[in-house]
Amino acid sequence: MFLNLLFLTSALLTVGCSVAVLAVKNLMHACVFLLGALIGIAGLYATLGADFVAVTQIMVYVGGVVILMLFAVMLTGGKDHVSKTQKLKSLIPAMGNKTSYLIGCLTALVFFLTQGYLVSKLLGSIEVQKQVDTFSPTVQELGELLITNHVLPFELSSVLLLGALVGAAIIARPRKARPQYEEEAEEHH
Amino acid sequence: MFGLEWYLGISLVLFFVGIAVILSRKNIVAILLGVELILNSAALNFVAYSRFVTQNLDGHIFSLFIIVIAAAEAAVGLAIVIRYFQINNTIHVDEAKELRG
Amino acid sequence: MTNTIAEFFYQFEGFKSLVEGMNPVTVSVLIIIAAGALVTVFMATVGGFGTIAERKISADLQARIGPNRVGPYGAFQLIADGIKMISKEDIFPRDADKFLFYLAPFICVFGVVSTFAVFPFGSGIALSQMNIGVFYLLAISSLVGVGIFLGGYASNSKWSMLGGMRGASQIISYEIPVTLSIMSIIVLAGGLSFESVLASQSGLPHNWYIFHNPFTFIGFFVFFVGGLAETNRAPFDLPEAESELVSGYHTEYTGIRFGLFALAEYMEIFILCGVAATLFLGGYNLPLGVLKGTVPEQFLQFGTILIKTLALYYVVIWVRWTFPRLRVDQLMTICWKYLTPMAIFNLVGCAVWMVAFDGKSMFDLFFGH
Amino acid sequence: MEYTIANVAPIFLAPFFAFALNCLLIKKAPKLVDKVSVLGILVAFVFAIRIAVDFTGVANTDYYIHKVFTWFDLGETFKIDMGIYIDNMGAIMLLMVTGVASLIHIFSTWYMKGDVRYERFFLYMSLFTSAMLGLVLSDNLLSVFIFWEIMGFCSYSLIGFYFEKEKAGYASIKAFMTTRVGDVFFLLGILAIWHTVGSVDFVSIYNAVQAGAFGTTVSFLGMEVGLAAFAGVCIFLGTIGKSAQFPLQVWLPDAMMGPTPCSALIHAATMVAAGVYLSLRMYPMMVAGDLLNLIAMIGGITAFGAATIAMIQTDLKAVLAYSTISQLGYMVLGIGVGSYNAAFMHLITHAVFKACLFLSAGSVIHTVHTQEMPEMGGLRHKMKWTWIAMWCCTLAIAGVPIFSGFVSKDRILGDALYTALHAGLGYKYAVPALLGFLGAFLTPFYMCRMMFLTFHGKPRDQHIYDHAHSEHLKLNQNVPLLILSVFTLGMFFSGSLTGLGKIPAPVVPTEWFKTLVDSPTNNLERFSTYTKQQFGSVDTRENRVLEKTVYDSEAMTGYAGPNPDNKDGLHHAHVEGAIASVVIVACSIFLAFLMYIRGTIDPGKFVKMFSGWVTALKNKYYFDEIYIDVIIQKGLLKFNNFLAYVDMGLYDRYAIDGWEKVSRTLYRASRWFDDNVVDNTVDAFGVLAKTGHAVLRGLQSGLIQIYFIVLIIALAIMTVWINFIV
Repeated sequence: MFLNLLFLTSALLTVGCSVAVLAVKNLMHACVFLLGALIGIAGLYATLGADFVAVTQIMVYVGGVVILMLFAVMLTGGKDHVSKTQKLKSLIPAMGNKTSYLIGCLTALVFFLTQGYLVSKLLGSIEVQKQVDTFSPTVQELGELLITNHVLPFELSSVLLLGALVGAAIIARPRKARPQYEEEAEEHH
Repeated sequence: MFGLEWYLGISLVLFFVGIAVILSRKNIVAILLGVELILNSAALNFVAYSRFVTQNLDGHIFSLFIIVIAAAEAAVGLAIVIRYFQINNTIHVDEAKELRG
Repeated sequence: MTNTIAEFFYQFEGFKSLVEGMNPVTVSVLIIIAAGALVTVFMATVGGFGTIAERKISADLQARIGPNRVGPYGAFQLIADGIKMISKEDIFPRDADKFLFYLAPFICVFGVVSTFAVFPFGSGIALSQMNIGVFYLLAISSLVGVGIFLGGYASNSKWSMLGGMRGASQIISYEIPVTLSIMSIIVLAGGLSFESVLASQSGLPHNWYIFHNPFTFIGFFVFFVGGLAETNRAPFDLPEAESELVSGYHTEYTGIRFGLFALAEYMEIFILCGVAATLFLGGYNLPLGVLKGTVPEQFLQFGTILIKTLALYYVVIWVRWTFPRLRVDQLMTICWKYLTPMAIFNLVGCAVWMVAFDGKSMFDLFFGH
Repeated sequence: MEYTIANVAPIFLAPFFAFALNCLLIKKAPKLVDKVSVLGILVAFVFAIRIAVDFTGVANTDYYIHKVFTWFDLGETFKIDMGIYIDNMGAIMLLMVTGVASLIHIFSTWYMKGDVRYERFFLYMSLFTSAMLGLVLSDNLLSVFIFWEIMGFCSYSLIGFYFEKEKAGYASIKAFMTTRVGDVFFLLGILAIWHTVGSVDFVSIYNAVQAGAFGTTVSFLGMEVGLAAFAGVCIFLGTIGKSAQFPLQVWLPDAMMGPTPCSALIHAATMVAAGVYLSLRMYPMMVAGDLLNLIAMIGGITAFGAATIAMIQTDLKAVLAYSTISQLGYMVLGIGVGSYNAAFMHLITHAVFKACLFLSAGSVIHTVHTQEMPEMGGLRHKMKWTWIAMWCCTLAIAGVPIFSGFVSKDRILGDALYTALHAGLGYKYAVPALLGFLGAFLTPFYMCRMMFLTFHGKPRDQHIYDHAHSEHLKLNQNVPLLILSVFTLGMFFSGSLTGLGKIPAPVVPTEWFKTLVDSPTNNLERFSTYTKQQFGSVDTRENRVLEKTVYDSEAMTGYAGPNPDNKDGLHHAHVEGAIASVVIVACSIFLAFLMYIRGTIDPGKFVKMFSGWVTALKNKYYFDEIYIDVIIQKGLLKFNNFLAYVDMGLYDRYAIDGWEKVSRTLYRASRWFDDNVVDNTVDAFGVLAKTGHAVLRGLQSGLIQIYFIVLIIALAIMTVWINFIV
């Protein structure tokens, strides 16, 4: 029972917040709604018995990614700029007026229905456990899997994280002065 | 009570919301938000299938890797965004076309 | 013996029949509401006493008397403060982001209060016994950073903005040494739950993890200093540095919203001290296994953990009124150049110790068989 | 005692690491260099003592250590082993080298104090000593050759140590080039042995000699030459170069340009000893090649010739240099007459007293700041300790009974006399014996002359005498001299007080030297039982009990030639030889006494009497002139010019220039090909890329969302395809 309650609240939180991310204009608010959606997904993980994944989700997204995004939004002004040369409008129908929105929505609907059909077909073709009630701690088994079957992606992801760390530090580092030759080139123009 | 199809439905909604965010927003940070949503929908799928179909923990492992990759992507992506903003004073995606063919 | 508070009550016959007669949905909702109420009341009390303790102890350290009007020795000052805060006008800055401005204090409080779901006050006195309790506590407490940042941003004030940025970056940075220090304990304990950490710390203080090996001894101080920074306490209280930023991220807040921020801070300090006591100082364990398996033992355990936590709480306040505040660059230097390498060293050292000495503590090695 | 690599290798490695460490220290911490060097050699000395005590302590057994490791391995046919080989001779040699070198190092800290290149001197000394120790430890000719060449380099550096002096520079080049002549032949000999035996380690060579592998002959320049004779001559030529024997002795006197301690090291303990040591190691080869008469001849000529030149020298160090050549001649003579262990004993005794002599000379030179004997005189009042030490050594080298020189040299002379008179070999050996005895007459004379001129009489240059400091007992000046002079007593080597074997000395067992050091030819079969073992932690020392447990002097001929059984003759020869040499020495010393102390006989009278000869002596028998004017100017230079003509006139003009014309033509052809064919092809690719780019660039809009839309449309098409069509 408690699980069902948790599922319902989490699902509502997830869907509602994710739609809000799309709907709201203010980017800062969108980030906060994303936070809500991510917490909801963590709740969904919890209902699936994925305790470690759920807490990792909160740890990484709440403690790291969302704060980074908030920072980025704040540092870049947080506004959706109006493009000076709106080329997309002429290229893609979904980007401009009401008719184009309508066409875009219809395409999306077709796509959505196709996907739904695919999912339902898939569900019919595989054997699905209807009710799985027992939960078991996953941490130890996850740890063993990470250093046995999945050790290569595990090590690769450590390399990836190191690269991301160094890369982010280098990219975002404030540079003191522009190189001499650039200034000289500007003087020529 | 709530089976696999519920989770797949939520995941599908997340996926399309993510695509819509990417398509409709002009701000690079907002596009990154959409990417996060899409990644999470995939991760949710993995865990759901792991719970209801395969009954092992491989799906959890993939979710963990998706989270790791999302974190790395966010760090580098936002660093690039901030740097780009410092140089061009905008993060409008349509303005970023210096490498246009 | 029970594991959680709900089970504790469940062993009484009347409660059991009452619960079994009700709709499961109703029971679930009631349990959630009851647990929330319990935690909120307890935490509010802790936070309130935190403020009064801070004022009394600082007064003592500065040879003053401190609050002494309300109640005996000013002990009811917290009630007066609470009433004052609730009854004050809730001012909202004109250009603020209203949605975020309202949301921020709640996120903060939510982050702190959620940690109490797993905190063990005794062998049966915990809301839940999650098998990844320590990890959960670490994860959920990082919500406080979001709350602080949003509060600072939403106020649309330069001081608040700076305070919020400082707070968020400080919390993100200091999470690393703190997490690494905790991980070294996890390595020794072999589990992510509080129970597994506490299981091997029973008995006299020589079993505590702080005395387990030299690395954990250093690790305790790394954890404690990092925790001070994470809770924005002096000497790391840059987000609310009153000499530079008026009052930091909650400059624009008034009334109960300000009160919520303050409450969150004091509760977080309490949790920090509690976690330090649990991970390093033996937690609720009673020496020599007295009264094992009885209800009085649970109350004694509750007293034990409370005494340890409050002792550390006193140290935190003592530190605040003793040390001057750091500069921002010094703050980052301490985190990245000292605490993080030390924490990594401790982690590696603990892992090596685990392999080399089969996880035995120093006392076991010297005096054991 | 267990032998592992850990307790043998430090003998070589300690000085070598001292050298390596000093290379690093010389710029950063120059004050440590001398200490590191001395420490290194002392460590080696301690290890050498350990080995020597173990080897010589048990008199009736013969140990050896033979351990190898594979240096490099190029398949079955070409595999080179390196290793160590220590037998009794090697153990004694190690003890001598490390002991003498330690004392020389200690002395150097006094002698070289304040020198401009003080640190560099110790650098070279360490490398030099380690090379010598490596040579002694080597188990094969190839590693001997390697260390041999390292020593050649070090001697070059040490002789030219004061390279500001033009003469020192020339002397170093001369020493290097002269020894190089011998080295070339040495290498040739190694190759000949390799060709025959397939291995160059000593034990294999001994086995091959015993198995008669050298019986074959090879055609060399149209002559049929015995292989053993060829290899033996080549290796002996190496000895001639290194040990300064008769045709190639010219470098050694010039080598006195180096600092005196380095002269002591080169001329006493290490380099010149290495030559003789090599000949001793290869003794069975010499016997198999029937070379002993040649060796004896060269030894005799060197011993006598050098002694004559030494008589008229006025330079203190020059006298010692010629005496070194002369004594080396005696050692070679000893090898030539089959007196194997006497030659080795003379090598050891000579190393001790010659090192002492050179160090004493260094002490004198450092005190009076001149090397010319006519400017000295009467120094015994100022340099008491040096005087005592030097007299001990002089008596030793002169062959006075009780002292060590008598023990060793007298045996060589006795054997020479025996081969000349009693061995029934005709008069082939008469000339070397005669020259040996003549040299024995001259040796005490020139040595005593040197002593009388330096220390006795009145000071001839009062100014120099007054400025010389009085000598006090100093740990790094005269204590090494006194230690060395103690070991000039014969009893340490023969075990009897007089050296004649009648009165046994305390402590030292009688005739231990003869018992332990035994000619390989005496029992060649025993080497077939020697085994190589890889380096490891196990004790690989073999304990081989000698068949003759007590030394039998009658069997000691060491000579594998015909009729070695004439025991009476041998005995008689030794007694006669001993008596003759004692008389000769007495006469010689008395003559010197009369000439230079009493002045009864005027040396000038002799100079006048033999004026032509004296001129020849002053010009060192015109060897330098012959080499430079005749061999180099007339022979090598002409040949050189001819080769230059072939190279420049013929080869350059026709082959190189002709090829240049051919390649010029080829170049023109290929340039045409390059310009027309290749370039156009490359351009065509460029045009292709340009065209393709014009088409493809349209897709690169730079608008992320368009990319994404394309992506989504593709995904939709794919989904539809999979669901409804497939």
